[in-house]
Amino acid sequence: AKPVEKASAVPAAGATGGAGSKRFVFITNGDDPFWDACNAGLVEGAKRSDLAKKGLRAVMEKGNGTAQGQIEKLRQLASQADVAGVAISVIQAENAAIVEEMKNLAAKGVKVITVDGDVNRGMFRDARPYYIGTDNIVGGRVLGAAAKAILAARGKTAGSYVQFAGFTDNDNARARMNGFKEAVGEAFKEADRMSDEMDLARARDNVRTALVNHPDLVALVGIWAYNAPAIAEVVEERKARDRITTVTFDAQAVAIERMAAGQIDAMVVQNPFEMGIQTVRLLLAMHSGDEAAVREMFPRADEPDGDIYTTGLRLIVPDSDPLVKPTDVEGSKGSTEYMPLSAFRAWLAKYGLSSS
Amino acid sequence: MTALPADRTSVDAAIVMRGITKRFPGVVALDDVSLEVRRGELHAICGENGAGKSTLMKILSGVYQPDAGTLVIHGRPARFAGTRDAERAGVAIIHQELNLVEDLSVAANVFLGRERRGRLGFIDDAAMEAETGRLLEMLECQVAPRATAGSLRVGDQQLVEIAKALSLDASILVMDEPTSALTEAESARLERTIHRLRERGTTILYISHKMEEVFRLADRITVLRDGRHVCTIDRAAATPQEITGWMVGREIAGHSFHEPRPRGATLLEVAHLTLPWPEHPRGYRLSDVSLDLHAGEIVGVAGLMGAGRTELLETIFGVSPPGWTGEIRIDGRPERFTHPSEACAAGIAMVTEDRKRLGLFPDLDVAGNVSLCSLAAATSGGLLSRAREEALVAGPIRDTGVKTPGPHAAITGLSGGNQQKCIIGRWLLTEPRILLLDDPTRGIDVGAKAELYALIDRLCRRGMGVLLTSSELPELLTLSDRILVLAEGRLTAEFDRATATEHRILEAATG
Amino acid sequence: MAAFLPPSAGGFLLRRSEWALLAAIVAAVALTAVVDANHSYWFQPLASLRDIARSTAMLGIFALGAAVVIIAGGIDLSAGSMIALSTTVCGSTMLALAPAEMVGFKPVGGAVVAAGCLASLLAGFLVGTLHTWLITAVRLPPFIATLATLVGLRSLARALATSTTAALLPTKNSQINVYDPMFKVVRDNVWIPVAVFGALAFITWLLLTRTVLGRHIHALGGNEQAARLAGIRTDNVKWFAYCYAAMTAALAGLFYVANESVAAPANQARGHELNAIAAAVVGGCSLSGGVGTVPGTVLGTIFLRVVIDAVSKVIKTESEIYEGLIVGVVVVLAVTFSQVGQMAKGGRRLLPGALGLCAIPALALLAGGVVAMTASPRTGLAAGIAAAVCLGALKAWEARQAATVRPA
Amino acid sequence: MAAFLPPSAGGFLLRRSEWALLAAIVAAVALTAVVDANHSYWFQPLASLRDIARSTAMLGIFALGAAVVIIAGGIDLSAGSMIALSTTVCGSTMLALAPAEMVGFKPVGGAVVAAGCLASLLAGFLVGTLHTWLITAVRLPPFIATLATLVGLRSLARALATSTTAALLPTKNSQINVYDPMFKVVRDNVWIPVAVFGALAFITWLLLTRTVLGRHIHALGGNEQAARLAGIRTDNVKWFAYCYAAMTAALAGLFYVANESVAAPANQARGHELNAIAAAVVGGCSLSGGVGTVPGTVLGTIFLRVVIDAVSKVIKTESEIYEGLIVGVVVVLAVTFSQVGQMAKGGRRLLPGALGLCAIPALALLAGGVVAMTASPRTGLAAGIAAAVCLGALKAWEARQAATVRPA
Ligand SMILES: Nc1ncnc2c1ncn2[C@@H]1O[C@H](COP(=O)(O)OP(=O)(O)OP(=O)(O)O)[C@@H](O)[C@H]1O
Ligand SMILES: Nc1ncnc2c1ncn2[C@@H]1O[C@H](COP(=O)(O)OP(=O)(O)OP(=O)(O)O)[C@@H](O)[C@H]1O
Ligand SMILES: [Mg+2]
Ligand SMILES: [Mg+2]
Repeated sequence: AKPVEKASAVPAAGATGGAGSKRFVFITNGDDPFWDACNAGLVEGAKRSDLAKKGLRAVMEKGNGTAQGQIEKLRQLASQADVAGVAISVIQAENAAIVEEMKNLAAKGVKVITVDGDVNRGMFRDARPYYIGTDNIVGGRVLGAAAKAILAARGKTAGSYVQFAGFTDNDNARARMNGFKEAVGEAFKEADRMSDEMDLARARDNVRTALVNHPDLVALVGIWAYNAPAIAEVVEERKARDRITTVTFDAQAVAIERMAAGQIDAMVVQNPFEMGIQTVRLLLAMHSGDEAAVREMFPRADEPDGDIYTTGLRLIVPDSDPLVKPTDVEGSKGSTEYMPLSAFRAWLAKYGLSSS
Repeated sequence: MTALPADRTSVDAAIVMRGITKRFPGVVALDDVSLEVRRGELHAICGENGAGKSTLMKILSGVYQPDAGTLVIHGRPARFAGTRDAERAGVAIIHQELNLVEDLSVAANVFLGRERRGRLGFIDDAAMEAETGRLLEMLECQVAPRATAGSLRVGDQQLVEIAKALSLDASILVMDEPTSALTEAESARLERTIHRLRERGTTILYISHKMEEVFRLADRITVLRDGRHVCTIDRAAATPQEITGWMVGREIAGHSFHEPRPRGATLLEVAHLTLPWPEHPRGYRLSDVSLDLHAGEIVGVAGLMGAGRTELLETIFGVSPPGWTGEIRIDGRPERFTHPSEACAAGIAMVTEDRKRLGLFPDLDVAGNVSLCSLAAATSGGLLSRAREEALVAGPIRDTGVKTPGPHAAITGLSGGNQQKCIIGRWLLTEPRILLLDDPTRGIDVGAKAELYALIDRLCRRGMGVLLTSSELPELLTLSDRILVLAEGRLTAEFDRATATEHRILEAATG
Repeated sequence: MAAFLPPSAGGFLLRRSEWALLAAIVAAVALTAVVDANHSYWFQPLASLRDIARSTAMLGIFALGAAVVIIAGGIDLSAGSMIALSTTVCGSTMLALAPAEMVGFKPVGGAVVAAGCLASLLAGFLVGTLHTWLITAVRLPPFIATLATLVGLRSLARALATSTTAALLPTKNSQINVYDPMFKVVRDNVWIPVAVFGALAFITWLLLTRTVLGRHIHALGGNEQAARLAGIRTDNVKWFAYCYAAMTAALAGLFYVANESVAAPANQARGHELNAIAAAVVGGCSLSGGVGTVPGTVLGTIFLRVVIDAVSKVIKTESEIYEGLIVGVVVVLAVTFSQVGQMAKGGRRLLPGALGLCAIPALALLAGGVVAMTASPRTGLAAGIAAAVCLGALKAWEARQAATVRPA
Repeated sequence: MAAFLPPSAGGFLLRRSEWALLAAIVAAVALTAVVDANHSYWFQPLASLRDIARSTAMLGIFALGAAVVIIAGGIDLSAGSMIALSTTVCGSTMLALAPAEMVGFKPVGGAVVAAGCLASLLAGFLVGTLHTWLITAVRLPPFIATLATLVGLRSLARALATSTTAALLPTKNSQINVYDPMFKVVRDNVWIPVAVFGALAFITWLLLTRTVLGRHIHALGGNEQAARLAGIRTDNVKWFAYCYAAMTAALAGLFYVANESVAAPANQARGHELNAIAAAVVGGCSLSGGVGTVPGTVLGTIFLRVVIDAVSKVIKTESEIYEGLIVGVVVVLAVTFSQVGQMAKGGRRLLPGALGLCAIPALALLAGGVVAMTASPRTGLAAGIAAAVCLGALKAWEARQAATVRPA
């Protein structure tokens, strides 16, 4: 991956060399390692369907964690001639303004899709033709089921848990939390949902507070990528590993190490890398009006929920005697792949990724 | 102008300045000034506001660098990059305006920039406090070296500044209007100190607007006008009239205020006014003060620094905290102003002491400064109109004789005297019936003073009542119909024009 | 304003420095039009204009309030939080008055919208009053008082959002979506915020230059003690200034709601108060009070927004990373620029003594680093060295200047 | 300090206001121990102590720097961004020196760690120099200079992180993981940051109270003009102050890296500069310069952190929503408290005139709203009414006071 990575690693390619070439722009909701993996996917995708030859580039624009950020970004792109396609991870699923700007772009002939964070399909189905990503609620369910199994294996039948995220009302955060709550069952009480405004120091303080505040705590759930290391480290610091089950989303590099060190019991991992690749594939197909290629990705496009391309979830578990068995998560449907840590690492290494 | 020819340079010259020129944006503060000061003499420098006195001294003490000219100290050519160099060459200066760090102790201020180090290079407060104690003793000033400078009153602060300069025991000492904030008693103490210094052979440059002082102290007098050297002359060979003549470049009408002014109805009565002062042993700033003021009358309030003159005026004007007791009547109506605006509405105006801090608006132009208190008259249809404002301020600017390029010139460009006239003009626009003047001529040159006296007299004859404080007894004696004396916040005596003499007033003031 | 200007600063209609700012804006636009790979300013002037106009109006509305407070000798750090509070109050009020419609994404009707907007403005008034109370009665320094509200108001807004949604919606939510078509109209018609901004600017200009209150605001900022002794009710003038700031922020908040169709107190307008202050200062307001003009503030706002837009147009990838850097540099340059005149006159040295010596590597490193990251490491190195050499030369020259003044 | 104090402010070891602050801290802790449903302060004193100690140390380290700048009459808004830059510089340096180990989460060795830390401190020095240069040579107001770096440095840090990772790692990254055991040691041993904080506090105290430089810092802050005329090289004093602030921030940054095992410039320590300033001010530093002590600043920091911790302990769920509100109120109270004395004396009125009248609903609304949201609407309403009544009574009383002074 390296040489190509290099090429796009130098923004100058965008600043100057951009003349003539058109862009696929990927707008994220914020700045997080998750998107670095996705960016690697864009690069990989660009290489596979050698965009460069077609006079195209795929670039990533990181949002600032606010709706306004995405709105302004969309508007700026609307006034730039070299934008061929836009993929956006919508930060507020029910935000009408974002949807409108997406439509404006589409009206200008720019191909617009959502990735990872979709609009509220009930309300804004027509805001975009297709969505690439994973159903966060399913992810939540999978993690919930895993947690339930692990807790059972530890002989825990009751107790409370706390979920941590940057903003607890952010849509994919809420979906994951609700999914988890639903799957982990009534036996366990949700003591709190703590938000840290993406302040890492705050993320740790929240875990410390939770440990002190809720004596009957049995599990901590990391919803956003950076919550995983925060939880693992504080639990270790507090020597509470024996009574606390730690399950998290999104494998940051550090989180992977933590699991290797036996401090995280299970991780549900999306596949941002795949998202990146498929984003390029889809946008290219739409841009070049290649119906067949689109059909290939969305065979049931005319059916109600045929507009979703699932990049799949992985449930990562420790190599040595994992407490959660594949059978435990069968119940919670979805194309979830059960994967031991070592296998996952091998996969990362294959594409020179550090996180997913 | 009589620049000194090179050959006449006497060997015992402490300072020789040649062709000193200093420009500031917009003004030439000094224009080719040459000056020679003999070793051990007290050399007075006179000039109107803005003549360049302070600038020349600041160059001598390394605050400013001259644009042209040379400076020779004790026969050695000198070029000061900063005050440090000057101090090393033995030049110390007492600046015109106070330069104290109010949060620091007196001792810390005296040794600022030259702190004594003790063991391990740590600061040695004890030594500095002891040394400061000695210096203040020499100035006969009862202030604790540990007290914070900010808690002192103006006079003591000025004495601390003097102690600061003395602590250098420099061979050349510059005093820029050291007594402008001091009363007679304190000035007398300072003079004793000056004599002691001269016995030690210290060369002193002395700037003052107070002629009698200059003629009491100086050996030679140099006059500056508009940044130019006019002449240098032995005191014996000159008279105050000549000097002032050279300063202002014209003859000053020796205005006489002695034809009696018609005394009208009672405008202001103050009865048993007491102003508490909690955190102070004395307990009060003013105690049982009673006075009355009639139309067409000038009542002077004398007193040492800190006697409470400002407090008296401020209480009448509604500036003081509401805690005071007693009664204040305006036209017989009892009043209790809680804010100056109420006093203005009742036809009172107050020209504050400390022009810079309490009077001027540096960001507003001359017109803006003058019209500020009567803007309503400058509006048409609720909006300010430039034309109306100019028309409005034209009057007071003419009456008070402000010298300004135009109504929209920057106020900061005017000399101190003219700034003061603008402020008086501001209050005249409100057509007050009672005018409170708190030391209106502090730091103002004789020319401007004479004009202000004339103005005040005119106003009085128009039926205005004036309550005047001053740190200069001659001023009070010239202007006032009656003189009240405050000491330690109590009213100790009242004289009318016939019975008042400097001596009796001082006696009453020192209690 | 002209009435207050020292002649030197004067000029036709605008002050010198304001003309300079105008020139800088034009230059920035022209440069962008050329450098931008796909010359959007040239080929799609309208689209670009619309974006810049909208963002300028939205920032400018409360930048005017910031300017008034600054001229009155104060500072208001709470604008961003006030905006968040305003959006939330508006949203909550509408939710409380028409829950069904709000949930069902139906029009809520003019009355409800009006109520929401009025509630926001009222909140602005109350916050302004609170500030004045803290500053005049409790005697807190403005910086502290508004720092406290900067933290407090956002938290208040979040609490308000959660509790209203908890009470009125099936699920507790920390943001309130606003779909009413009226807001959509505002969102779609850029001229509305622009017109409001223009009107507000005119009113503020009239207020500051042509009314007694405006003159008192200048006096207060220039010398508070003297103002009080001149019989000006300084507390009331402050009251007006802080309410003006808070209410313009509240007004801006309404446009935020319209523009983002949501009240999201958690991070809406976070840190925008600094943009407003920067705009005012770039526009010539002095933080020590008494000095500042409305035209200047307006130009300052335009300048900031133009620069930000230009950055995103010129740097095609990850512009947001470099935005802050460039904005920072530009603000410094803009404020410096307005003084270059007297700098030259005053014979000041730009790299004095040891400080200058240490400043050289700092600046060179900065320049080199930025170039290295935007272009390539090699060019970066070159740029860094070049900068160091130039600064070194300047330093040497200044040193010689200083030396030659001394007599041989 | 004693030497500088008016006797009234004096006291044994600490000033009056500082004793009061200490009392407030004790009170807050005691109250929390009681009110907190599961009395964690009582049952797990060590755990709580460790948390508070850590967060206090991490804030205190750069709060001391902020205090020095404030006492010197300046302000530094860039601390948060400086911390982000420091973490990034440290991370990047280590990445550059030992890429393999960094990627492989292996120990990088003491030399590399030392290099990283030194690089950060150097960065701090350069930033401090830049600030001083902007303020003294370019003559920008400190607020503007550091506002520019507040935006600029974070962006610089992000650019640095992206470009180093792009150059040295297979994939470009927006943050740099730091996994060296040495940092882990620091993370696990709370006493290390606490010790560093303590040492730094002692040094700063010595510096400010017992050295000539400290005296000059006070003088500079108290009256710059006088300081310059006294021959103090004010520019150099400023240089020291701003470097001290920037380098303490850089030092704090190293502890951030250790504590979070990552350099994440995008939003690490965002806004923390305000906490530092608040701590200094609560501790008695005056923003107009010249006034302030180290003990005060330390107590102020502890107070802030204790309050924040207490909030999260008492309000069990969603405490973070109310934190800001409570912190804001507490800061106001703390700063007010230190003046209550002279307020009583000066015969000042707390609710003067019309302003007071309008302040009553504002305050009542605030009080009522907060209670309503934390407790129940009904209690909230009650609280609001109660507050309004109390304030009304106070207002009436004050009015009568003012009246009775008038002669009958
Ligand atoms: N720092 C400065 N910047 C600009 N102009 C100045 C400055 N200092 C003095 N001037 C101008 O230089 C001239 C001389 O000022 P200076 O203070 O020396 O007069 P002065 O003789 O001391 O007057 P006074 O008797 O009021 O002290 C005045 O016109 C003054 O406005
Ligand atoms: N800022 C202040 N802080 C403390 N005490 C003060 C202050 N100002 C005045 N005083 C005290 O109040 C009393 C009156 O002071 P003030 O200087 O007003 O007297 P004064 O007669 O007006 O002197 P002058 O008018 O010559 O300055 C003095 O005892 C003085 O020490
Ligand atoms: Mg002078
Ligand atoms: Mg007085």
